[in-house]
Amino acid sequence: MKDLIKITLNLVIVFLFAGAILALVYAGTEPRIEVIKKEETQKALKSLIPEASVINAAGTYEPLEGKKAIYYVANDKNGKPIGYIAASYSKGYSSVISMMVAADTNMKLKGIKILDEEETPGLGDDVKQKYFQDRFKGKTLDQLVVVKNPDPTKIEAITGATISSKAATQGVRTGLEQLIKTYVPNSGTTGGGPK
Amino acid sequence: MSTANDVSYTGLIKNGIFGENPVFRIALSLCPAVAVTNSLKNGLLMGIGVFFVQVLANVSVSAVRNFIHERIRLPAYILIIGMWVTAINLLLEAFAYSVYKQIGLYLELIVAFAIILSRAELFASKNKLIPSLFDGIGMGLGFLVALVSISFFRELLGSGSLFGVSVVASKPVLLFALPAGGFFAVGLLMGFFNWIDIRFFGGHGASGAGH
Amino acid sequence: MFAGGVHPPDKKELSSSKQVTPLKAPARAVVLLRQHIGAPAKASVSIGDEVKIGTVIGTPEGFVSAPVHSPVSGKVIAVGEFDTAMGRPGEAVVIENDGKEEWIELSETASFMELTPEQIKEKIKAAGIVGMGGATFPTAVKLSPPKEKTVDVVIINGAECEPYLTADHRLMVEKPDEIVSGLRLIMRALGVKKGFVGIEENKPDAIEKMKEAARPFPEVEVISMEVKYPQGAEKMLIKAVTGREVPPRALPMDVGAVVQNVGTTYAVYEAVRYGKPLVERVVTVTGEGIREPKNLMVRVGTLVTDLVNACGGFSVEAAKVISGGPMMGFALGHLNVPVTKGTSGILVLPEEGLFHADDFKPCIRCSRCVDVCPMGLNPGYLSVLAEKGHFEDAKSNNLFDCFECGSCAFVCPSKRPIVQLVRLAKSMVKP
Amino acid sequence: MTKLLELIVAASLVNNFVFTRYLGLCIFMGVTRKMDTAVGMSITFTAVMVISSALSWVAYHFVMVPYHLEFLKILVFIVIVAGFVQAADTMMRKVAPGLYYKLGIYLALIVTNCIILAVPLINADSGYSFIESMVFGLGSGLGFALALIIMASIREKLELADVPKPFRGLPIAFILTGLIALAFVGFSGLITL
Amino acid sequence: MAAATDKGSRERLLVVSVSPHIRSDVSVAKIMWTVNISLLPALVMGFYFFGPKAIGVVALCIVSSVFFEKIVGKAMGKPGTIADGSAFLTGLLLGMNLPASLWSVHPFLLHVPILGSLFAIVITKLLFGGLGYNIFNPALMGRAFLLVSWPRAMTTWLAPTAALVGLDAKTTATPLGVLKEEGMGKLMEVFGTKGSLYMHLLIGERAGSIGEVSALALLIGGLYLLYKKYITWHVPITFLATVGILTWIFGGKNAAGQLALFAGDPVLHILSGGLILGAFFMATDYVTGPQIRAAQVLFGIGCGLLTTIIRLIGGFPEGVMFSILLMNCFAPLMDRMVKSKPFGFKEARA
Repeated sequence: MKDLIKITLNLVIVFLFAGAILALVYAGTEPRIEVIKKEETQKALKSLIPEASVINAAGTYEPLEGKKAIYYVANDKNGKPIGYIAASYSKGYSSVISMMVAADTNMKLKGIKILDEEETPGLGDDVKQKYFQDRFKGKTLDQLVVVKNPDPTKIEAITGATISSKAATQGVRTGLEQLIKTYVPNSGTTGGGPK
Repeated sequence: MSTANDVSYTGLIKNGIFGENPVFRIALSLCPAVAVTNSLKNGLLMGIGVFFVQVLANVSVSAVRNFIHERIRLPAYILIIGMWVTAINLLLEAFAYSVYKQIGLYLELIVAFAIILSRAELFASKNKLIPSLFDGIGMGLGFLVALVSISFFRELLGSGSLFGVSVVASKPVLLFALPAGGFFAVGLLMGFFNWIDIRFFGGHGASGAGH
Repeated sequence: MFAGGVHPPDKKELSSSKQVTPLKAPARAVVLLRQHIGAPAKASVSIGDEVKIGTVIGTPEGFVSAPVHSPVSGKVIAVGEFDTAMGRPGEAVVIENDGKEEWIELSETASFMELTPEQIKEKIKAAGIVGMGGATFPTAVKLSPPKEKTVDVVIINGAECEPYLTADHRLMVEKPDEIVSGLRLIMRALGVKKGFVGIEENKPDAIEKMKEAARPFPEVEVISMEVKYPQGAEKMLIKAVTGREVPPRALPMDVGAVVQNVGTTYAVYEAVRYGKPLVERVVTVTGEGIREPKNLMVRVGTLVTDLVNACGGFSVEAAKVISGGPMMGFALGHLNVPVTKGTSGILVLPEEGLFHADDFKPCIRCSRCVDVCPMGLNPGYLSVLAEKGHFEDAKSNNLFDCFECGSCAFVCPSKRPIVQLVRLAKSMVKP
Repeated sequence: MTKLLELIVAASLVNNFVFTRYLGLCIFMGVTRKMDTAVGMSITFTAVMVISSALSWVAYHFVMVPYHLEFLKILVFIVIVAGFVQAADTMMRKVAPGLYYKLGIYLALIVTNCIILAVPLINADSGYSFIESMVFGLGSGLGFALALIIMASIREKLELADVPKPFRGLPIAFILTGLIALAFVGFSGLITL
Repeated sequence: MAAATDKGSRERLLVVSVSPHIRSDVSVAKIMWTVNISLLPALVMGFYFFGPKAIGVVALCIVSSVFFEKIVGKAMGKPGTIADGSAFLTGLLLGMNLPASLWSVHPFLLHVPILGSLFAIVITKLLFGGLGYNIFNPALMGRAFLLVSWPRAMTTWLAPTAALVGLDAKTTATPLGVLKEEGMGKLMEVFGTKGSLYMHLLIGERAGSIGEVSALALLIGGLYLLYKKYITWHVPITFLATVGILTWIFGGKNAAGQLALFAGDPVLHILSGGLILGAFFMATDYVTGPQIRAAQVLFGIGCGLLTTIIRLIGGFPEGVMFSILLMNCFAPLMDRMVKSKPFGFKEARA
């Protein structure tokens, strides 16, 4: 009985001691973690539309079943929208590719940024490379078609990684379609185009 | 292993790095050796994380060793280790977010590393504060050295770079940057150390035993 | 038909057409006291004793044993250790031949077919008959199964599946009636109504002669069998003739069968009818290394060197002399070893084409040995286990079902000494 | 239903814990020297994984999320696993001593195993539902069992091989695991979750 | 093993050894060289279609394999294993499993075949104890290693030119690659009719690894090995049949791209990729497959199943290599589970 009390007391003290230290650390780091997470996102957004002065979340949608994503509006100093950004996801070859898609007010792509992927090293993970992301610049929704040979009006696939290229492009399409749906009036018919 | 009142502090550290190197010699906590060593940066930070957890765990276990009841020894130690792991996790998340994102899961799993609990149980619970501190430093450094040497090898061969800076123009052997490559790197390095041990020191290849 | 088996070149043409000729009795006979499985016989003569042909010189010790008789008439000059074909020395009685060729008194039984089973067995036992195919199990013991086992068929083993050997073949061609009578005596001794003679198809003349001799006796049937080694192994023969499979570690009598060798059957006939003890047998002397291959009727105790000389000596430098067949026989270290009741052949192989077993390679798991093993084992795996010292594992992989027929080693592309490794393993663990 | 099936295949083959997530290696290297221990470990492990997934899910979604205590998940999960293993140990000893005699020794090893902790952590991060969590635990357990059994059978065969001396034991086991992992690359791209 | 007798008292020196005293004339070297020879027709067709580059790649593999076997084998105290032809065979098979495009100076890729040989011979084979002890097929492991390490170079296929000179060649996709990424329609577009497609696959005028393109030449070699009894039907036939049946059932798609049962093209799947090469020459590898025939049937079915899964729903257009390697993992387990049945075993149970 005496043992039991001692054991309980022991554990309680260890718990309290551990809890106290953790609470301290948590209190010290938590705000910073929040800030850092926000900064990460802001940094990514800013890199897509550097001339914007404010980029604000405008709503959420589901690019993939069960995956929520946010879309943003970028405003200039005067509060006039100069572009839109949508976070998007797509199923790649071996992972879910997460990305951000930026478009100007005419719904021409300003650029994309692949944030996360675990595609085949040396092949599919080239979607992260600048040369591939640059292929999206200035494209419209109709031009988001993956082809195998160089073509300035289409998206040229990464050599040997057609699946990942197509997946990334699909993610971009989803994001862009969402932006069009939200920000272009009477856009019900423009969503077509080959998949 | 064991009580080491008569062993010098430098001896304890040496023991951790060479004699009972946690990865190459006593073969505990192998998962991170494979999992996070594809780049020097990851390997180094993981090593540092383990180093701190090991030192802090050793010190705190040693500090409370006379207070904890025999029957709840292990749960209490696990709690202590879990606490330090959580703390280190939070700190890394706050100050090295990009690395945390890459090796987060493995950082969290430090709590289940056999090496830390086994040092706490075998050494710190029986020794005074200062020797425990040095044992922790030794073991932590041993782990750090192992992770850094493996990740050096892997990043150089797999990505042709060191700390992310290109050293060779292309990727020499991409395999080493991949999961499977970690197994080869560890296996080949272990075999190489055994060979040195057998060839030059007349040993028997200690990691042959395994755990 | 059993699964597996191999087809080594049979080389029987060297001696298969050679009539059995008697070899002159040796000037000095070395008679081993252990010519059978079981306890060795005990010498019942001492130096200086006069003996005749057929005099008992060794008396059986225990149930599984057999007496040994003098093959010559003359004087005992030594009792002691002598080299044997197996390599180890064994106790022997050495008799100097006086050349008189005097037999002990023999009494012929005219109505030998009317003898009771007990009388037949008694005569067989007294004659010292053992299995002459090589296993040398005392025949009288084999004919006395325990009461709970019912034996319903007797099979005479005329397969002679070992390459080169033709002793049984010639005996069947030359003494078919005697063999059939011997079979009928064995059936009578066991109270069995059905007898078979199993002969491989490559001996058509023997099949024909035996069929002719068996025609008057409906209870005797001659069966021709596919040619493949080891067709003459007891279990394989029983399967081929009756379709019954002897379970692992069981005896033929567990499936109601008794198997006897052709030579044994002939000896049984001679013993029961004429009271003749077993003092001589047919030995095939053959191989590419002998000048003139022959089938000889040889007295037990004759030295191999005499046999070789009787066949014109070596034609080329001999590299290997084997007692028995090439698949299961024993390589002799030298020629001064005596013929025993179990010596079916002396095989002389020249250096050319001879395989030296010292440079074998690791098992490449090609499964050839698995395919040929008549016992359905995995000999290659057994050999690897034995090589690495995992004897208990070998045992649990049915090590003791192996009867060392050598089919696996014959086909092994890595030339592994599988039989040798199996023997090693067998010696390291208890069955 | 398809989703659950995919989850099992993904957890056991495509993202096999040992061959593509490199977890549980100490146990993996330790218990695969003999087939019997590998089988015993597989059974124990799979059972513990499924049940601790369920328990952790309940704790995570009914206690930690509502009170914003997610940062304590490491501590809570390890306490849950350790507590459950201790309880299982005691119960097995009383209820099924035969089974305890066979599998009990593996229970002790489980607490300090990273896989057993990784499953609830991954469940929490991926936001799986209760059923999905259990299925993920099951798939992970099956995958680990598969890895253990394959490895044990190969290592038994390796016992008979002429491995060069410096590589005997762990080094060759690591290289072997690497080779198996290379073969498991074949499963990549089969299912993307 | 051979022991001389004591010479003193005897005039002759006879060899004493354990039975049997005669051996068949099959040897490891004979088997290996026969397999090497039976690969010749396919190799010649590969050279014919891909020209000097193909010769260079295969030669590089063979020379480096033999070299590593010799050098590293010597360092490990296992000399004298060159003559048995197994290292040569590993090099040859590896070379035949590589694209001819690896013979390239800009970008420099000549080290790729050499490193493949190093991985195959040293890591996969010698570290495990050498011939007879390796767990995985060395040539295939070498190729898997190259595929993950140089994914792009390993999937750059030369178009068959049937020109024996000239070093520049166009690159194109393999038939299975086209099928996977663009579907049956595109394949028909390229080859015209089914008959023409099959003809190209049989003769070998298609993109692919050097040694895998000519199904006909490979079949000739495979049937020769069957005839010589160096391989048995158990693995290759079940392997081919499983792929054929499964692709026939599950390989078809209707116009809307939906799965249509029993509408696949088994002939296409059997003739294309490395299936015939793998089924006859690599899945039949003695060392890395199970020993008992019944287990070999399971092994063949397993290979076929995995190949089909990878081809139809996996990430790679071709699954033969991975399926064989995966089944290699299972071979020791199969050896354990499926034991040979001793003579008379049935009765023993009863």
